[in-house]
Amino acid sequence: MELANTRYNNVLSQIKQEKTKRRRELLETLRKNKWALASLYIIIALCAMSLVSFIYTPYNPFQFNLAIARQPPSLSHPLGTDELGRDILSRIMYGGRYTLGISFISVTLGALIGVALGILAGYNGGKVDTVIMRIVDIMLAFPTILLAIALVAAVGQGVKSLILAISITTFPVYARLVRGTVLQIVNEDYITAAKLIGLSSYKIMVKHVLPNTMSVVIVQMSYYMGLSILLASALGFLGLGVPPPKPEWGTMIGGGRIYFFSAPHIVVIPGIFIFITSLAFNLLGDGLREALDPKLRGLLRRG
Amino acid sequence: MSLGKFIAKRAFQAFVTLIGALLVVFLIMRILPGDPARLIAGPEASWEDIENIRKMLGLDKPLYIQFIEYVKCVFKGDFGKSIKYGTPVINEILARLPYTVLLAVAAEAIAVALALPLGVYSALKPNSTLSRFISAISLFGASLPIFWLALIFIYIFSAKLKWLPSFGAGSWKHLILPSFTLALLLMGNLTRITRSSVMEAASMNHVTTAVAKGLDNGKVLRRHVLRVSMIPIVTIMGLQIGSLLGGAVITETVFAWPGIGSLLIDSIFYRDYPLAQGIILFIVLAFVIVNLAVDFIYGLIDPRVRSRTWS
Amino acid sequence: MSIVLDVRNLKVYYELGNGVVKAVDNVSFQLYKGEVLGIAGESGSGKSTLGQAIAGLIRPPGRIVGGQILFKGKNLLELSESEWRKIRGKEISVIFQDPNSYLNPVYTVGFQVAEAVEAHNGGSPKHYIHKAIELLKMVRIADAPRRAVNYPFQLSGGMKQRVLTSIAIANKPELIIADEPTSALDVTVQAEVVELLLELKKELGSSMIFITHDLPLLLEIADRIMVMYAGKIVELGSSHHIRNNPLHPYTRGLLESVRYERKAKLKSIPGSIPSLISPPPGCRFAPRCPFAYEKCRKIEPPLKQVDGRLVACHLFNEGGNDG
Amino acid sequence: MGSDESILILERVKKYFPLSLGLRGKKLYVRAVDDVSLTIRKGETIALVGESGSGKTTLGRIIAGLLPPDEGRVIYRGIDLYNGNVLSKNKELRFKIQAIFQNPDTSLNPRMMIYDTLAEAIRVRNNGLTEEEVAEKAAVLLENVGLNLDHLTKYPHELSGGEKQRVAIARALAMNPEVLIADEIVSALDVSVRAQVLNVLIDVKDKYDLTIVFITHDMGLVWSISDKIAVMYLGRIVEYGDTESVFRRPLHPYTRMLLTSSPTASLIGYYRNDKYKARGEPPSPVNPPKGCRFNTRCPIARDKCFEEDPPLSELAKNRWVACHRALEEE
Repeated sequence: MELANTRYNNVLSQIKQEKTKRRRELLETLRKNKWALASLYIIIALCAMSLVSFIYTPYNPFQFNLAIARQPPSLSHPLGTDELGRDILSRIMYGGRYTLGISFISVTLGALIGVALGILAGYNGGKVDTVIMRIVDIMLAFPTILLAIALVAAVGQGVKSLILAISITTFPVYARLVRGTVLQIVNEDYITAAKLIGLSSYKIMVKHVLPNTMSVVIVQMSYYMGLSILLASALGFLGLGVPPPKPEWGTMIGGGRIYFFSAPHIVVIPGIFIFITSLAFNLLGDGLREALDPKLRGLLRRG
Repeated sequence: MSLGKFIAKRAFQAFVTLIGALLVVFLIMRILPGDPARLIAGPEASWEDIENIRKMLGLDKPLYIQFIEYVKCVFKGDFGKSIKYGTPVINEILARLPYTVLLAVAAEAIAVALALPLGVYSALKPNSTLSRFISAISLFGASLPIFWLALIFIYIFSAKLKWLPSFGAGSWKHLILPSFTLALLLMGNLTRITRSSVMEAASMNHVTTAVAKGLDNGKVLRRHVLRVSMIPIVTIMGLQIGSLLGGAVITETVFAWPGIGSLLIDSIFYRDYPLAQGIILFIVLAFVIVNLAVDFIYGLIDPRVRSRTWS
Repeated sequence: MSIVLDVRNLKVYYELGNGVVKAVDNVSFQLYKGEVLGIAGESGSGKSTLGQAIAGLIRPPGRIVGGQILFKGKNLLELSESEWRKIRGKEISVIFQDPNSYLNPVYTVGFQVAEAVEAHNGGSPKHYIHKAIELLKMVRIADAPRRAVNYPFQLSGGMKQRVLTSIAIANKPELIIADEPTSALDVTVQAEVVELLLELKKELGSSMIFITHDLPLLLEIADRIMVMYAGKIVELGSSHHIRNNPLHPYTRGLLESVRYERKAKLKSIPGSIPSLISPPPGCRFAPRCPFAYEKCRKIEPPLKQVDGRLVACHLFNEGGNDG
Repeated sequence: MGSDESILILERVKKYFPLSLGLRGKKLYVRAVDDVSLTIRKGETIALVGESGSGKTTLGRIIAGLLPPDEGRVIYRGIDLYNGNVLSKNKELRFKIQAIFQNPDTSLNPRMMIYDTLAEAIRVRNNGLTEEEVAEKAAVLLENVGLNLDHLTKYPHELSGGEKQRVAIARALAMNPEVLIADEIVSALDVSVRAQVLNVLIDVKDKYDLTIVFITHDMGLVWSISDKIAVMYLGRIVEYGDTESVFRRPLHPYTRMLLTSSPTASLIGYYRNDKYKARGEPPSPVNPPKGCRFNTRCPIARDKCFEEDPPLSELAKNRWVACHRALEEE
């Protein structure tokens, strides 16, 4: 018995080793995609920049000084100053917490609601499915930006309503996507096998259905990070997002807009940051899709 | 199932969606933490002012009665009166509609004219340099903040080169910047969808049958690849037109294009609550109708759709 | 008997991200006029790739990297694309496996049959709708004029297979390649379709290559059978020889695993089909072969004439009969 | 071999799937299983044979406790499986009936290591095992299906089709079942691999004392593995009996047609009659013909066959056939 136990102990440690190895392989695949990797580094850098702003910015991002207003980039102000003479670099750093933070929270929130609804609808089918999908269809009947505008207009401006608006406009997409995936999964034999061994519906959803939808969700989340950043900054630009003087990037463009012809850098610089961030998430999404999509990976096993 | 029946069924579903959308708009306006009366009255208004506005809008009645009243009004074509202009909301919308339609049609036409050939090309020659360039462009299109892009265009083409007017409407020249900006945004998605659906269709087995018949490449492409790949493309086009008819809010605002989108933003800033609500409803209506039209086109393209059983 | 098709040292490779799949590797055989040559093999044997290569249907990442396909003395691999097009569907045609996916869902079956006529006669498919109905009648579709305006999804599997068949025979081809034409059908439906195919072949005076994994079916219908394993021919001989005296250990194993015996353990071939990216050295069947010895694992056995058929196996000597 | 102890009894089981059509179209039904009664005895292997649309797979799912019938009862050792929620309340009962399916590519969760798939089943079956005990059981299960410890650390996409099907068998065995339903478990596999899986099935049948319901369309497999055969056509059982006697002298014209047109059956060489060469295709199960359902394809159908639906009756000892003319014309 003693001997048998050691034998199976070995098996168990092998299983653990194998699992860590697999996880590393997945990272390797991602790492091989140089664009995705570069995007990941850019995203990390942007996040780090936003975090640093909590303890340090070169200047006070709210301190205005009309004497030095609208100065182009220089040694003392590397990204120049804005219409009120505030240091743009400091404002970009400080504003990252809004642009990135709002997108991140609302994308996560939207994904949580959407995934839960999608799994409920797809797994249960029948009336639950009909009701949920009807709601989703109705929500999808609103153009994204419009629904967000309507919500912000109704609730009033601010960070919270922005998060609410973005998550409400995005959850139906997750719900529909996940439901589609779940409908495929529930017809697979391993779900039937799980029923046969007597697992409860809840356990089947959590252990067998959910993990198999995750790759789709993660890829979608990455794309939606890109989209949310555009959405949040567009609302900011229209004056419906994070209200000034808070330096959300879109709000910064909206504020500097009238001085655009004389001092284009006030508009151009925040725009570049928005563009790069959004682009990075889109590229990361592409990379994740390649690394996670079993179809693309399956191709390697042909013949 | 006949095409007529199929459309009837879809129309019914669209109707249900529309009622649901009405409810959503209604709830957004009444239930969410913001108080429309307070918003309309502005921050300095007294409690009495607010109460008066509330009565004027019928907000003192129970919620379900409000909803029924509201649905009734909508079906009579009465979206209420604009606070700012004092005219019926529907008149304001109709006055702006031609501009929005013009911009939507122009932008979508440009986008389709560019995106379809590019998408088809990069689907058929996925490894060519041009294809890589095309996917880079469509990725950029998906990542660019459009309001920013619009400003850059104004800077280059109006301020510096002085080729085109920067805002307003009037001549065909006014249309160029807004429609191209919008088209660039639409193109990204359209190219990508075209590429992937053409690629999928080209790898289908029936294409092999067509080639094996000895059919020439042009016919194989037209009949057996493109026609089959149309459904997702038409879907995206429909979604795009549907949402453009609601006014390209951002583009219209930046270029001061007098369409429905900029009207919406105005109405929100003036707290012209009946106008805003009316516009939103109108937009949803347009969206639903366009989607219905898309379903109709599906039925024409694909015989299976006509006979599919819908639950 | 005259030779219709002469395949010499044909190599078809698939270039995938993780290596080159040698799907058909140095395959040579001849097809005689009027015969039914059965090609038997399991998944990964290269049998379908071979069929596609002969019909000029190899698409990237697949590539014909060497050899010759002589059709009536002319090397097909030297033809230009437009020359090829004149042969495809006219002199060589293919019947595919899955009737559901090989028909275009958005056109009527009549149109799709007419298109096959149009491809080699010009004009528009509309001109050939009567011809199409005639062809549908030839494959014994009842009520052909009405069926012609049906879409594929409105027909049963067997009926769709008949439509595919009528497309293939539209221009009276000299060579019909049937690639698993009945594998998606039920046996009772299959029997009738196979019978139809053989009759049509006779009527048109064509030759036929019948590709399938179903060796018992080939034993009933083929004149000669070519057994493929991992991209290679392992045995090629008359149906009679293969049925009663298979020589190659793989052929034997294959036959034994379908020759079911009452309540006895089935005879199985151990192991599984090798990777075609890095096939085992020597004989590709050696790792699963109960008779394999030193030489089999090192030297690839050539095809040689043994006992009235061709076999690629070291166990046998040229011309001998010591199996 | 089967004993006399009946373990599963199907009583007049029906399952209709609704087809929704149009806005106000008449409700139509696919009559997947239409009035089937059957007794399965302890320890026997019974083959359910039929072609697509025969209802064999639906019947298999009903027997497996996965799909409640619209009418009729499924009784396992005196318990009606679909009476109330017995299957979810009585876990022991749930464990007793297990099933394996056709497609090896979907039979295992692609995100779970083989060890985890087996461990999940083992833990559900046996409460409070230590990790080592679970590993030991998993290893024993794999050995019983002819795989080894190396397979424990693999993921499904690294296994061949045959190996995946064997893991699926092992997972079912982890529940220590009494009845195993095998639905076309080798039809997606290459011929040379089929035998490996079937041999495993034969092995574990003895080792675990199983009763097997073997669903297939391949008459050759029926011959090699089953004690009893039930031939299905359009939702009905048309012939039932000992496999040997059915193969030597099939009574229903459809069985005769199956044996005549099946190449594997003709290799066995017991029965072949060109009079029963295949013709036509099965009609839609939505709208089965009036009278005997086989009358559209039957070479020996006469007037009565177009009017009266023949009942399944015992025409010879232990030979049940649903045909008016089975004994009149061979």
